[in-house]
Amino acid sequence: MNILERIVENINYLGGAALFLIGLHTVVTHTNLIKKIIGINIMGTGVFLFFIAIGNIEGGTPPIWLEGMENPIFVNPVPSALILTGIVVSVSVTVYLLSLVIRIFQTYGTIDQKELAEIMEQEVPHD
Amino acid sequence: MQLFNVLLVVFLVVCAIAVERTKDLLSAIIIFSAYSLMMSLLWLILKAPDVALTEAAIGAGVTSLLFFAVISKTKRYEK
Amino acid sequence: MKKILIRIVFIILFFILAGGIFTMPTSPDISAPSYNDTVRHYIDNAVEETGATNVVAAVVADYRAFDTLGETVVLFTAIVAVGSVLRVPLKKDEVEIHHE
Amino acid sequence: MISQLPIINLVALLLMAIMVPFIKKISFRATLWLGGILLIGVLVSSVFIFIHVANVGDIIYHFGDYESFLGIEFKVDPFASLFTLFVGTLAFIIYVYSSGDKTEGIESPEFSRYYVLYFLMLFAMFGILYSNDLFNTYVFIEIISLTSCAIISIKRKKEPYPAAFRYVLLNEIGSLSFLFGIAMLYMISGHLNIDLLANTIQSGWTTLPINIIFAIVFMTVGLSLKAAIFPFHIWLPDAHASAPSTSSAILSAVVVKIYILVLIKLILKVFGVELFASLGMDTVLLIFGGAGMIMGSIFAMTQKDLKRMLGYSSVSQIGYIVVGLALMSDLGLRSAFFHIISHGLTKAALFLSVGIVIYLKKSRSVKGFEGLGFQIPIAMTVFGIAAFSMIGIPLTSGFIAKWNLGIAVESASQYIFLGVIVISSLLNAMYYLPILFAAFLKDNPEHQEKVSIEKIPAAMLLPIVVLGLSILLIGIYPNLLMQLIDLVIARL
Amino acid sequence: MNDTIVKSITRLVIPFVQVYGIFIILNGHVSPGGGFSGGALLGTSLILYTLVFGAIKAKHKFSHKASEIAESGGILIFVTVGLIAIFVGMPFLTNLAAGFPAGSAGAILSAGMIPIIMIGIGIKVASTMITLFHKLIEEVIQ
Repeated sequence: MNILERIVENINYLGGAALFLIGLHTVVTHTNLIKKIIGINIMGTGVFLFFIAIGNIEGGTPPIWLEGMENPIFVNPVPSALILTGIVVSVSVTVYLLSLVIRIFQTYGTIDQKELAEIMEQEVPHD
Repeated sequence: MQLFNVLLVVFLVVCAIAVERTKDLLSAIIIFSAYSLMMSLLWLILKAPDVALTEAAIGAGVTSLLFFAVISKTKRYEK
Repeated sequence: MKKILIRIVFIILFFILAGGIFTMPTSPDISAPSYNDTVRHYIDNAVEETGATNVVAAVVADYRAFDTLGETVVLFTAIVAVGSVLRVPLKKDEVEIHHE
Repeated sequence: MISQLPIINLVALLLMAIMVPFIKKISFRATLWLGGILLIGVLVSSVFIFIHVANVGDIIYHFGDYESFLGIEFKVDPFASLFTLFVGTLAFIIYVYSSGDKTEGIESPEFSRYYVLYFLMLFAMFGILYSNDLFNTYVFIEIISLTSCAIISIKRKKEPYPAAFRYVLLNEIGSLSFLFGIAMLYMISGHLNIDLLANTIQSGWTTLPINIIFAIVFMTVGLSLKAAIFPFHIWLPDAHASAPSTSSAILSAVVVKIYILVLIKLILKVFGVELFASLGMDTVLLIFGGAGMIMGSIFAMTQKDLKRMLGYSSVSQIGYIVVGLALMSDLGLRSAFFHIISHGLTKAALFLSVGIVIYLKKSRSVKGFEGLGFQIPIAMTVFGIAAFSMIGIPLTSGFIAKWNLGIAVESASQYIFLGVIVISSLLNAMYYLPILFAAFLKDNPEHQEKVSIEKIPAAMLLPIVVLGLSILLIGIYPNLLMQLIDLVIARL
Repeated sequence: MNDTIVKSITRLVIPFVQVYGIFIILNGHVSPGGGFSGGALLGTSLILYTLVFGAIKAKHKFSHKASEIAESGGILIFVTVGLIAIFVGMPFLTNLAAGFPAGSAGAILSAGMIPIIMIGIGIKVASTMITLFHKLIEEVIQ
């Protein structure tokens, strides 16, 4: 089979995997804390895209019964249900991380991981 | 429809890379907001309207507002 | 140098994942292994068993309602956690904002 | 009726968490008493559940009265009920301690929040052990990771914020990897129920191996990140050192173990031992565990902060558990289970007795223990017993755990790990013994002049005495616990 | 922000957004949507109000006490619905078998406990979003 066709066929899965890795790359390489949080969000959407793509069906319809439907082909409703939960969870984690960023900025005066490490090394623990 | 799907995924990947490379956090978040909106469009194409609605309201709306709120209290530029 | 190395590692990881994806059962039709009896049961019987015509809502709020309860608990946790971080005002001497 | 007990426990914990802010407005003392009574109730019902499960059979609980392939299912087997008992007991002991300890950085308006988070965390831990559904497990994992980070950052000092940030970040990467693994498994089976999934995996291994390999790798890495298995342990010392002492105790004694238990559940129930071993993952875990045993101890020796030292010591002890698990034999599993419980008791005793030292001296330095054995004899005796247990001196539970691991290693003919165990124990002795010598043998004239010792609340002393006694009890009569563990393994 | 145009347009828009959010919540079991998206929309409308009219006025409208009650209330609705099933003698969170009225499929008043749960989720999500936003923009320095 033609490789291009394969790619087009699996484009959602490939996209999901790529977004997961791009997000992970952002988290690993960037030192800015807010960038790291965005990276986590991108990772999350990558996984969600992968999940939703599993449920998709060529020529299917969204799983909602309407009047006058006869033997419709529905897409898989389970991934949608799971991802609804997943999105809300990822928002909660994001907000908690953001609140920590605010506090880190107020107490240390920086949101850069490298500078943070330097400041923390200079300060002798005083308790 | 298949072509549109491919274009959307490519757009998403480009957006994600752009977010990573932008030094200005404000622009990065605006791009991320657009990314979320495109993601919800993609989910509409994949026949998951419930998820698309939620993502449009939460991912593109609330999350970016929260990011803006935090940026207004911290720094705008990445070193 | 280090950055390029990390990037190469990620690109290799992507190719491994992509290679795996090509051998996965990804065809988007009803012969996919994930489209099994459970899904068929949901689609055929959701309206009788739960009364909801939106099957996703039936799954979210009835078949897998306990997940949704867990998710509302996550939201509650987020509020308590954010409150515990941001609620108590800082004293003046604990703050050191460096304005440039 | 008994089949409804697990869910009633969960709902009671959840309702308690929700109601704390409202009851607190009436009287905070009433909240504490109510929480304590509730925890006792949960413990008693856990005992009943365990007796029922051991004698009659597993409790299978279907939510919404749907069959297991449709809805969410709880499966309360001896494994789940024994470890809920363990979690509940330790949580109750630490709860009693926390009601007396009001110094370590948490300010009084935050107390109600602390207990909300505490009960939510218990809710999630009970749920994770009972649950027989992968996605449900993921949701509970997220609750645990949020609450466990929040009880670190609740302290009003500067240090916890960066530590908590890093902890959440790595936790979230771990959760998303776990979710990715679930996606892989869902793709080939369409089931989320663990039992049904296991059937499809065993049959699908020949036709669709790639999904299963990816799932194993992603899930193992994700859970290792959360459980601080050796190369992924970087967050642990910071997080555990900067947390309030009760939080450190619960994080180190229970939360980390929960992730290992999830990993054990995955390996034994979902993937199966043969499949996991045929990929060579057991060797990887074995190497990680052995490296963790040595490296954790070496790092611990260089620390000046006592709580950081205990954190690194946790890394090395997790190595013991991982080695026991990676042997993939009944003996190894037996030692891993025993070590989980023994280390839970020991680490809780250590962190709580160090909490008393901090309460008294407001200092966490490894130096400065001179003469403390005469100032706070009870706390330092418990510290001594727990330290002996960590080193593995006979008559303590730690000795039995290491002995069992030695037998398991020997029967699997991995003789090199016998050496690793001995070296690690010697290293442990090298950093615990100086503290004990300083506390009991050296005399500090400065301390003796200070006759008026700050009085330590009984609510703080009683828990650590109970912990110290139970370490000795298990060390002298290990069969009390071994019988239960054998039952668990026989029915797994 | 002291722009009359923005203020009057916001006043005009917010009721529509809120009505749409409530519509989505209530129609969750017959059409796309449900507690999550509807709740998020309600929360966004309140965030918009905060942005335009300032945090103090918004706090007045959605006070600390109200948010506290709404947060716990969302979960309480959920748990109560679940416990009803236990009192009937069925497992937790049983729907029609526990005696919730089925109604006629496709109508708004149907599907037993699903609309109630959706309302609970909606309240929870909306109050969470607005409370979190308020907490993040609050001045925390004394």
